[in-house]
Amino acid sequence: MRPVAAVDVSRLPDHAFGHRSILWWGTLGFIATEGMAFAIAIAAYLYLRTRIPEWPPGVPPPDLAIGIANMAILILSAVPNYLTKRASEKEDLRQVRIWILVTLAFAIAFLVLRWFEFASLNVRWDLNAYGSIQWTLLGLHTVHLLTDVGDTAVLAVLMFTGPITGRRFVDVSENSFYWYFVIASWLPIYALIYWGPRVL
Amino acid sequence: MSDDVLRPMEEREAAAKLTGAWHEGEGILAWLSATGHKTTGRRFVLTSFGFFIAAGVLAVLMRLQLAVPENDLIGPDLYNQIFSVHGTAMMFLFAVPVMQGVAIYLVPLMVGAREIAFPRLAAFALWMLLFGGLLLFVSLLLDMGAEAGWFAYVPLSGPEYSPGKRSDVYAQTITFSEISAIAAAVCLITTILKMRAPGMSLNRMPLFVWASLVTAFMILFAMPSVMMASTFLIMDRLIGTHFFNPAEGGDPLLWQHLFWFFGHPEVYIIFIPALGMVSHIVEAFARRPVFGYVPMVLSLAATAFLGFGLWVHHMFASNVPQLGASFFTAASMMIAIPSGIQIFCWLATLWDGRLVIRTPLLFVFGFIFTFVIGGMTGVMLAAVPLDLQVHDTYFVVAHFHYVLIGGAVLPLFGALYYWIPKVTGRMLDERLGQLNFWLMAIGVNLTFFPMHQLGLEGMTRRVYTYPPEMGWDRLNLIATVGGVLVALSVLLFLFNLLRSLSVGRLAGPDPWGSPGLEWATSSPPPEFNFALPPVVTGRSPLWEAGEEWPVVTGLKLDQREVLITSVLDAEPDHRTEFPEPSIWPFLAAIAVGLTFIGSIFTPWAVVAGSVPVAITLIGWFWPKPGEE
Amino acid sequence: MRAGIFAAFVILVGAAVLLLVFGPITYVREAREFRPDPVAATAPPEIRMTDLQPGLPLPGPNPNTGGENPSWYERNAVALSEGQRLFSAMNCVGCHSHGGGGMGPPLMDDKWIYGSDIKNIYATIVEGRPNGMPSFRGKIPPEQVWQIAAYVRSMAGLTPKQASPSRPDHLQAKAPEASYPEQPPAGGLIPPSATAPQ
Amino acid sequence: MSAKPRAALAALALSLGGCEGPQNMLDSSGPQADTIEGLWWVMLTVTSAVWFLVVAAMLVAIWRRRVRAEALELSGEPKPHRRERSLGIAVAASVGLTVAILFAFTIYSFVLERRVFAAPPKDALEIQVTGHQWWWQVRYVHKDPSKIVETANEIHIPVGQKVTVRLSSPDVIHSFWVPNLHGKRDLIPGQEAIFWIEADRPGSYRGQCAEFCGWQHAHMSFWVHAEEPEAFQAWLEQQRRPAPEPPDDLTRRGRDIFVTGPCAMCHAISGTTASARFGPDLTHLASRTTIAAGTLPNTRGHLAAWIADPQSYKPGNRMPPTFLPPADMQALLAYLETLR
Repeated sequence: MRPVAAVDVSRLPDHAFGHRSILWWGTLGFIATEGMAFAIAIAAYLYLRTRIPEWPPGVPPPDLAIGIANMAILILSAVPNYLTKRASEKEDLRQVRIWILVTLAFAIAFLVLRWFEFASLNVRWDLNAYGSIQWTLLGLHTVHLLTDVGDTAVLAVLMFTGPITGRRFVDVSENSFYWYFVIASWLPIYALIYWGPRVL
Repeated sequence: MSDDVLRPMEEREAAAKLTGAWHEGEGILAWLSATGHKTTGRRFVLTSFGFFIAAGVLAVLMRLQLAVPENDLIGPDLYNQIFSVHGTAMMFLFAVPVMQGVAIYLVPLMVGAREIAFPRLAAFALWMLLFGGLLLFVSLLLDMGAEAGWFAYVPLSGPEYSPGKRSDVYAQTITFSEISAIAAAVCLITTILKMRAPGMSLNRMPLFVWASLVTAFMILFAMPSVMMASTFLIMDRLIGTHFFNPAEGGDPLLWQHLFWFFGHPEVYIIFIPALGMVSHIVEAFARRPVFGYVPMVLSLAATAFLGFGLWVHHMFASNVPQLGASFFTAASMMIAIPSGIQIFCWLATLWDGRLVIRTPLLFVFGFIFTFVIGGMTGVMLAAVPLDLQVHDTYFVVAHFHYVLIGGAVLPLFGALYYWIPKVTGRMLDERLGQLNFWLMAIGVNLTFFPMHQLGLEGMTRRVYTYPPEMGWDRLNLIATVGGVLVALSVLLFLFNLLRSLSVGRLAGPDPWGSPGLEWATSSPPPEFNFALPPVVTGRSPLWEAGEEWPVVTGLKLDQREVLITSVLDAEPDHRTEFPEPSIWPFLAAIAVGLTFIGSIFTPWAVVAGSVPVAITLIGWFWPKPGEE
Repeated sequence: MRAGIFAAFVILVGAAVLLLVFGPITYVREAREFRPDPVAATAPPEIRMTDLQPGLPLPGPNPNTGGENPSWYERNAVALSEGQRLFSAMNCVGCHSHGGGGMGPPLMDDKWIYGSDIKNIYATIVEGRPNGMPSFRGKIPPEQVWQIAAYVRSMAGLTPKQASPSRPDHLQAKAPEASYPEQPPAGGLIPPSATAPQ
Repeated sequence: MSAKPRAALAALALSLGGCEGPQNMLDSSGPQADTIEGLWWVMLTVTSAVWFLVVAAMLVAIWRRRVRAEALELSGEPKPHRRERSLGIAVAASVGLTVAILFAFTIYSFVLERRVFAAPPKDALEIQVTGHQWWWQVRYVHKDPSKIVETANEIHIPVGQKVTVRLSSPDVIHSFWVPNLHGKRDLIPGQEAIFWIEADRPGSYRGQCAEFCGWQHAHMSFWVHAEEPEAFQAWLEQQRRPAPEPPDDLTRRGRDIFVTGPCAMCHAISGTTASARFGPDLTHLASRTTIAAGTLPNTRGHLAAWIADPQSYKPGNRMPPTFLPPADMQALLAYLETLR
């Protein structure tokens, strides 16, 4: 068998965005598995709900104010996140620098309010199973939040220090993709934590 | 086309340049930093094989204890630790990772790629596996081995009935191994979907690659369940949550649902890659492509889907509603259909092939012989009434060892005999291999066949001894003899392997005349896999190749550049540069590992550990200085 | 290959070091001693308020079992867990509740009327005390009294945290104010159960 | 190729031997176990036939198609696809047969399931069984509290009557299983499981905990004695009586040792001040055939050994050793033997 040059790839680009990039697929893989973890936690919540006649059992439901405020912040953060993603895909460094900082500011504000959200649950994790699952749901989302805030912060630093390459823009774009997941996963969890005790 | 023919000179020059770009280096630091998929895959298999041997020693100890009634060789406390660690290690530290290790090694070769996607993540997965396994086994030596079974039902594994740290060790071992499995699964999925050789559309993918893809997806969706369960467990034990405390609104059955929602797919996660291996062995030694490629692939996918709908059949004896039980009976019966389809397709392949009987094919014969017994008893267990009799007896022990050893370990050994020449460049001894096969096949059947009868006669599982008047002693003694034979066969394999490393016949690139791309490169393959990455035009490239062997050109040779292709048809899409070897995955694994181990003792470890974890992860992703 | 052998060697040495370093702690914490030392169990040791000893010194404590070395019970997770179980089974709960006190004094705090040493608690259980504490001499075997005494100490946080029991599988005894925190708990994710076992 | 089938045949031959015994699902003694045993034999026959066919097809293929050659010599040879169509038909037919068999099994299983798990009759005799680490508390429910019978590790049932069993556990999960009568049912903390059993012939059937429950899971068995209804009623009446007054000085001394010593901290004997519920009720201890949840026969010698050193028979069980002077031990044993 003689090797024959059949496909010449030298003219192909050296990075690509969205589902063409392997980073997107890797991110999607983790989103799938973490989304499954959220789904399992939600299923556990609903299961425990069936085991306890009164919900919430003997404690007031969570206070709504901080939760709603924080929800608003998180949903609003989708805007700078979108702009960051768009700028990164245009490889517009100036725009990326601006919007990634704005997104980061939103994320940090959310994280700060998150601390008070734990207090507004009105229950401790070691009081009963209701308290346990409330804290776990909130904690689980917070862990994802923390990792993505860390990731965003590192990328923001890199956007200022360089080195700036096409692949770095792919990183920013995929980080924004993950932030959408953080937002989307919060919606059902928010509903369960704050409205579950009132409605279910 | 004639001017596109590459001269041998070009290939050699390319190889020389690629070696410079892909070499992993020497020395301890380079050794710890290595991220190449062949290094990682080899270490994955060796690590999990080490745990296999350790867990196998525990199995022999159990068989010795049970050889005679009222034996006082091992007391109940140690016995409980032994069987728990045996099960935990075999499932989490051997069966899943060994299959993933083989996939990490072979899949990039089979799809004609230079490297696995996210090689550093794969290396991280390896270290997590190693540290998790060491945690379990060192803990056993420290008298804190898992003690509530690999299934760790609460409340027995909970804070009140499992004092000390034994069940925390179990929970964190799971966390280690799950993170490892998920990380490896992400690498494999991305490699398979985005890094196939040009022309290898999905319908030309080798069956082992399909099996690995299906398995990796199952891992992504099954493992979170047990991770949540073990997190609930360790929180119950450590910070006093009430997930499983019925007095405060929790429920022990929640654990069972979460555990088996993972635990049943787990069986298929172990078994599906083995089916892929069988297809390759059958194809090579029957000298024809596997009959029914499309039904085979669909069967793998169907098994994966159905695998998620069976979990309650482990819980028929608990308080599940009857209608639910009936649904799960139907699903459990149905899953036998895709397995049946594959068995029939292999039989058809054998029926029409020209059988060159070598050790790997013998293991496939052994697989069909034993696995079908396990499948048949599996069908019996799907029937609720019968399940209620034999559930949690030695009948079930027999069943799942037939499925797991027959369905996964025998094919695995066949695969090792088949692919080790590719890895080491040397052949294993054929005569020792055949002896190995017979010892193992006879040993396995001698060990586990009598257990069916023991179960029918009322011997329950997880007992450390049994009274002499029950009449279970004779069959137990037979099983023990069989267990010793299996142990001997594994020793024989190790001897064969070590022997071949020095005196084994040189294998050459394609010792079996196989069709796959992994045989199109030297044995062992160079660090960059292919000097000239192949282009694929069919399902059996080496069998279909004519005079010309189409290859990819235009990838940079002085960088770690790989080709990314499209998901469905594997059309070239873009090139990307892969990262250098790095010490950071190792350091990150140490940081994460210390955090997890610390969290067994204090929840503050999570807070304290987040700092080194963050540092190592930033180090991992920080661009190298020279990058522009 | 050579590096692999080296790695295996490092792992073995590491495991050996871990065994040597942590073995002495874990072997005591995790041990399941099913048969108490017959000597210790038949003859409960004399309750002593001092280590001073006329004449020959007492025989040294056996580090591997309880009996003559009561601190063993405080470091053994199983003994503490058994103590927790017996505390309910022997109806200590009837007067002391789950440590919070009731008809009898609370046991979770740091006030000790008759001394906090495990030997004092042993004596309290065996001898009884004025104002209601009955004597359990001859009713609860010494082994189990030691276990209960160790558990009583664990309720006040006087035993090693790693060996002390966590929450049991029944209704929780808790201070009502714990149910409605106004602030996030100061200890972050640490519940009181981890710092001051109930 | 001959060694493996021979080993399997030998094992099969062995397996045909053991269809009898007090704890054997193939020695069914009740309608439910009978039904399940029937299902077993049907499934065994069909699945064995399938297995033989598969292995036979494999062996024939090996015998017909094997070639003596180095694999490498054949590499790259054109692959004949001449019989794809007939192979396809054969595979499709096999799959069709498989589907048919599985469908039949599923339906059959549904039907039997309904029969075996029909709700128990409302007026059936009701027994509460509570699993403890590692013994079984048995209570015969009655509207009149004075007629409630409490015993341990031994269940008497009348032949030919459905008996409702209510299962619960205060500690960990256990599983109630008497293979000669019925399949198993888990005892789950925080829940109550209800099912029924029936024996259709008198006999003694052994049951055992079937869910791993800790150190002495292996020694957590019990006996079900199925008796003719009259014998059962007589037994029940006997069990309803409080313990007899000790007839002589020795047994009176034994009783005093029991109620003032450590025994009474855990055990109850109705008619005395001993009323603890932590261990098995001993009111009619002497009427039982075994002690320690089926671990030892109920003889004076074993009882003495068990009281003095229970941890060497069931390491980890909840009973502490009791050290009594020999004379006290004799008195205690004499008393316990009066508890008929």
